[in-house]
Amino acid sequence: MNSLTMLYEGRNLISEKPVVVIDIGRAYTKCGFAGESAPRCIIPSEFLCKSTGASKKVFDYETRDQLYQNFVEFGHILFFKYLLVTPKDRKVVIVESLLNPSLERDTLAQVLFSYYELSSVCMVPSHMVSLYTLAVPTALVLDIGYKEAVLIPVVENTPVLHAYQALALAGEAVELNLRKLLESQCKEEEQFYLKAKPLPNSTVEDIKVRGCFVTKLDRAQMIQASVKEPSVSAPTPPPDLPYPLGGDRSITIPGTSRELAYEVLFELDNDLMSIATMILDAILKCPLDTRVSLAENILLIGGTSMALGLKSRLQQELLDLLVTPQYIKKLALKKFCFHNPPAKENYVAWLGGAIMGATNSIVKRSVTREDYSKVPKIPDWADLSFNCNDGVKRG
Amino acid sequence: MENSIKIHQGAVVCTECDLKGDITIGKNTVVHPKAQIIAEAGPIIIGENNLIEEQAAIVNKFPASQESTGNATVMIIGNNNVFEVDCHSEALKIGDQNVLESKCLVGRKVELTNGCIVGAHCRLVSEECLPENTVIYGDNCSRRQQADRPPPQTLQIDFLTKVLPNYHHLYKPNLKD
Amino acid sequence: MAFLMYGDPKVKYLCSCGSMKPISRIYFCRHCMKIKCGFCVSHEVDLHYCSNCLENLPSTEARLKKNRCGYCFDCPSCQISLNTRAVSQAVPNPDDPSKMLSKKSYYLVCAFCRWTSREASIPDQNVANGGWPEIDCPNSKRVAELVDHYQEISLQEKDEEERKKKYQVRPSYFHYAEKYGLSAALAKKRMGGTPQRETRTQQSALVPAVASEEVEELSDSVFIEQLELNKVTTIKQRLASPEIQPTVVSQLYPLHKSLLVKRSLRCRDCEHNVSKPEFNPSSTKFKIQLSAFYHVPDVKFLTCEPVFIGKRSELIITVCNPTQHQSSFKMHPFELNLGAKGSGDAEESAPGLKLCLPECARDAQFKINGTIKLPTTEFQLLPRDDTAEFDDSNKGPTFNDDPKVVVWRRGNKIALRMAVSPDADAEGVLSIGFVIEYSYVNTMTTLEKKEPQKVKLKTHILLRPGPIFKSSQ
Amino acid sequence: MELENVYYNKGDFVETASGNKVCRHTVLCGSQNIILHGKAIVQQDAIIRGDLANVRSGRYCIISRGVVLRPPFKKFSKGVAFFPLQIGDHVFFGEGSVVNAAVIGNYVYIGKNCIIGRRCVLKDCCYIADNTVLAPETTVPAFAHVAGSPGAAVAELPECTPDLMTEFTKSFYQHFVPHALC
Repeated sequence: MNSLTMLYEGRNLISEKPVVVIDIGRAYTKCGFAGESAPRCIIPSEFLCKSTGASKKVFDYETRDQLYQNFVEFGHILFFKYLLVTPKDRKVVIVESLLNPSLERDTLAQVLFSYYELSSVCMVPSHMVSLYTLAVPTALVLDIGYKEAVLIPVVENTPVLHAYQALALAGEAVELNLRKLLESQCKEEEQFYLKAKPLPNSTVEDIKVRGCFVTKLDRAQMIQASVKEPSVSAPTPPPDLPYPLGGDRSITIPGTSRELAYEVLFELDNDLMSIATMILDAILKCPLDTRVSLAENILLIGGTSMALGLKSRLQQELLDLLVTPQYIKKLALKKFCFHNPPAKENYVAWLGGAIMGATNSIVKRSVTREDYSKVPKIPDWADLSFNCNDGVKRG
Repeated sequence: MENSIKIHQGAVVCTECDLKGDITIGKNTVVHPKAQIIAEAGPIIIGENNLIEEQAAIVNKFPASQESTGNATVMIIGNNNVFEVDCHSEALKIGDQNVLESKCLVGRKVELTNGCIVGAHCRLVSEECLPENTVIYGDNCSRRQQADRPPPQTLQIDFLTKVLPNYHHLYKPNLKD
Repeated sequence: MAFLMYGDPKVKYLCSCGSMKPISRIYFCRHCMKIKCGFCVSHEVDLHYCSNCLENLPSTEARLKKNRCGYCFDCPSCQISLNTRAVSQAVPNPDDPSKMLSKKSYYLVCAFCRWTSREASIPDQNVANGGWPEIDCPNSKRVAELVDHYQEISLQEKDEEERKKKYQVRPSYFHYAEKYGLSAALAKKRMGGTPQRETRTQQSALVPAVASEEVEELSDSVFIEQLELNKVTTIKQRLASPEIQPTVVSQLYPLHKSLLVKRSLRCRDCEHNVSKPEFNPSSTKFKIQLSAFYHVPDVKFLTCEPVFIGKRSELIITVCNPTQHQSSFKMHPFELNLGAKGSGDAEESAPGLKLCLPECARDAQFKINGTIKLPTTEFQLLPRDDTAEFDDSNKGPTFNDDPKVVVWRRGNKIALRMAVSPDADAEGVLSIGFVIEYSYVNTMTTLEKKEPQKVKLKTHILLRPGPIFKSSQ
Repeated sequence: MELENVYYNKGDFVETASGNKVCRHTVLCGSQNIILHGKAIVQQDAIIRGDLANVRSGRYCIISRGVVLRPPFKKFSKGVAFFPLQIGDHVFFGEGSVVNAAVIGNYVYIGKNCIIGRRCVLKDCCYIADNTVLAPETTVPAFAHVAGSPGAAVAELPECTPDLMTEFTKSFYQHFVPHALC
């Protein structure tokens, strides 16, 4: 904590109870206080289930009651283990995806108001609020999280909802792909072992994070070509990685698996969709006069976008796709520029919420407990354009 | 099996421990009561300044596949190693300045070089040679490389050498330098 | 042995919210005379303390220090407390360079994974506690600027709205001026802009972020160099310091230890505390603590014969009076509509209708799959007597108990024999229940009631004696 | 759950005037330095290293099979020493645990196969789950439930823990009885 931070953040602290900012992701939850430059914690969105003794994911539910329980249990962890504040009569900002099922947001609101007795809840859409970290009015926001990649262009602080793109191309898809690669590319006896005893998810995640990277476009193309035509030789794969599995044995992660794990995000599958086409397709759906500024204001958020080499690969892919028949006539773009928000990608949306939460505008945008007791509803995205318009207009 | 226990001058070996087979214990090594050193599949040679605590087991035994038929394999343990309470080691080669923490298990196919630490409760039975200064710790046997080796326990050994004879019967050293 | 802290899985009490809990985890609110549990009471942070040095911090200080201890650190590698280790070095004496002085210096070391502050290239310190260099959050300045910028905007908006409102409500500006006196500022405001606003606009000369075409290329070295797994941080290590998220082990930096809290618990119906800790974090005493363990008869499972369908088995339970007053109890059959009642509460509490609602029945989806033959008589229980341990005389009143029902009595405890039998279609674990009606002396004095009140209370208890076997072969 | 009787062979145990029941098949080194304050049970194969430094335990301490109580070692700038190991009342040590602590408070439960590192301080009312490894010099605060390797607090204990532990250790002592004569 340097003195400057203390000074700035101190101001917010002294004035009143700091606003709590929570972004519950599918894999990781970011939570902290408004006005601060980073969340207090980034923790797995899971809790220890008392009846089974195993850890349970927050979004692992069948009925609304179960989800309610999950949110209550997880809330205890957030408030009493990390934030260390009494939730009662506190304001909270919830950063959520626009595509969040209403069952989930309603249940969360119910837990926050009736169980935790918060004084007000402000639900902000993650894509919109991420722009608070940049102070620009227009950007193309692509959130590559765990379950899916969601893209929403924001033009003059208004989300262009009809241009949204969502694909299940995110962390989970990479892990599944990595699992498949390991089961087919490892040494034979290791393949046998992996099939008999599948690696726990945490191990696959660890291999992904520590051992894998997003390769360059030219190499990826060479590899693809070599698969189709045996005459083309594939580039020399990166070195293999010996990886100990506990103390019992170790496996060797083949270099090819390390290189190809993330390819699932870029491969044009049957629908010809990848995270790069998502961007171009979204731009195509936006008004002509906004296209250049969107292409020159790309903001990547979400944990998976932190993968080594992802940004540069995405840029290469975009430029490469521009000259394909699919886009060459439709898009007259020359360059793609990426933003560097003052945060790590995995908490950009949280930071947006934290900046917004430190201003007076949350008072206006929040639902108070009184409101909620009269109408037990949180405005849904039908009202969203209205919601957003007056909040951030002058950004 | 004939017992042949060779103890160098300066070693402190309590009689209340379990020694079987052909064992050589080096200078200034301390063996606490209730420690086990079993040389079943071949001799065990333990170097200098080692600390072997109660319930620690150092076992040179035949692999399960070749029940007592294989050739004798010598187990060699270097200097300044610490075997903490209730650890179990079958490693045939242990270098210097390693620490085997409480209740760890080190298999026969593991080789400890120098300065390695096998953490409490860790189970290491794969076939590998740990690089120098490896630390294995925690529930999942996480690994890291440390900058310094664990310091030798010379002072503790000196202290024990003075104190243990007051309370325990000791084997008489039978080897001079 | 987890039953010790988490209660016997075979005996559960029904909380007023519909949860089934072991007796150690429920509370008895003496004002509502109801059973409450951790789920249905309101939790409040009572005090912050450091789990390593056990110092407690006032809440304002805890807030300023971001809920972290100023002196204790966690290992960035394995997240447990770091220890301070001293080393003495010989340094030349400044007065007499021919002599050497011993100088102590300190560094942090993890006793578990052996990480040291030297690995982070942090110089050793001359004092044992504190003085460790702090790591700056690289973005805090920019974030502070952004916060200021948006705060400006929201204030401007607020001003504007208020102005609009004023104009709407009071078309005559002078009406306003009459009330407050027309000042230069207000006059200016009428002209179009407020003086504050002007200065504000100047202040918020925030440079919007500019996206860049240059992005970091993947280094070619990843294709050639052998990756050393031990040098790459794990995701847990990265997320432990959210603002830095180091990717290589050499960037790991000691983390100020997170504080812990002690909570006080409050009944949501009457707002009285059911638990409030003492100020000292290591104290095991409480200012207020109304564990049901001290108020509600403690039913324990003793033995049960194996349970077979179509057969009666003998079940023995013990009932213990934990209070300082003599008590009597009687057992009644389980009210079967209870499960329905639990979920009924949940529906009644449809979202938002009540601000503090009894929560949906949690584990109340239990099923009774057997019958229990309860004794019909009322039993007397002696008060708890802590001196009994030292008293071997074994005197005390005798009770005229039916030996078929009462197996034994010891002090304030009685063992009862009962017959249980599963339903014909039951499977899994036998689950039976009963209601215990007991007399309770409430020593709480209120304005109206000065004398201790003797009342009759009912508590639902669920027993799960064991698995059901199909036939008795 | 009421505890069931645990039977032992009368010949295997020595009962002292203060009610300590100590198995003959244990290793009590430096027994003059070991003080059990009454109603303690020391079961088979336990090792108490009184030779290294004093070991004192309070009333109703239950030391299960194969437990090692070992005063902790500390290196100073000038020399070395083993510290006394101090244990409070109503403490339970589960089978096979290795205890190198400096201080263990009252009402502490230590599960099976735990390792309590050198110079740990366990405050009153804490619960160490089976197979926990506490790193050296760890402090465990009151009412913490610690589990894992390295041991970390996973839950809080109920407020009535002192009474639960008292009841448990007393009841364990009462149910620890010799085999009926036969």
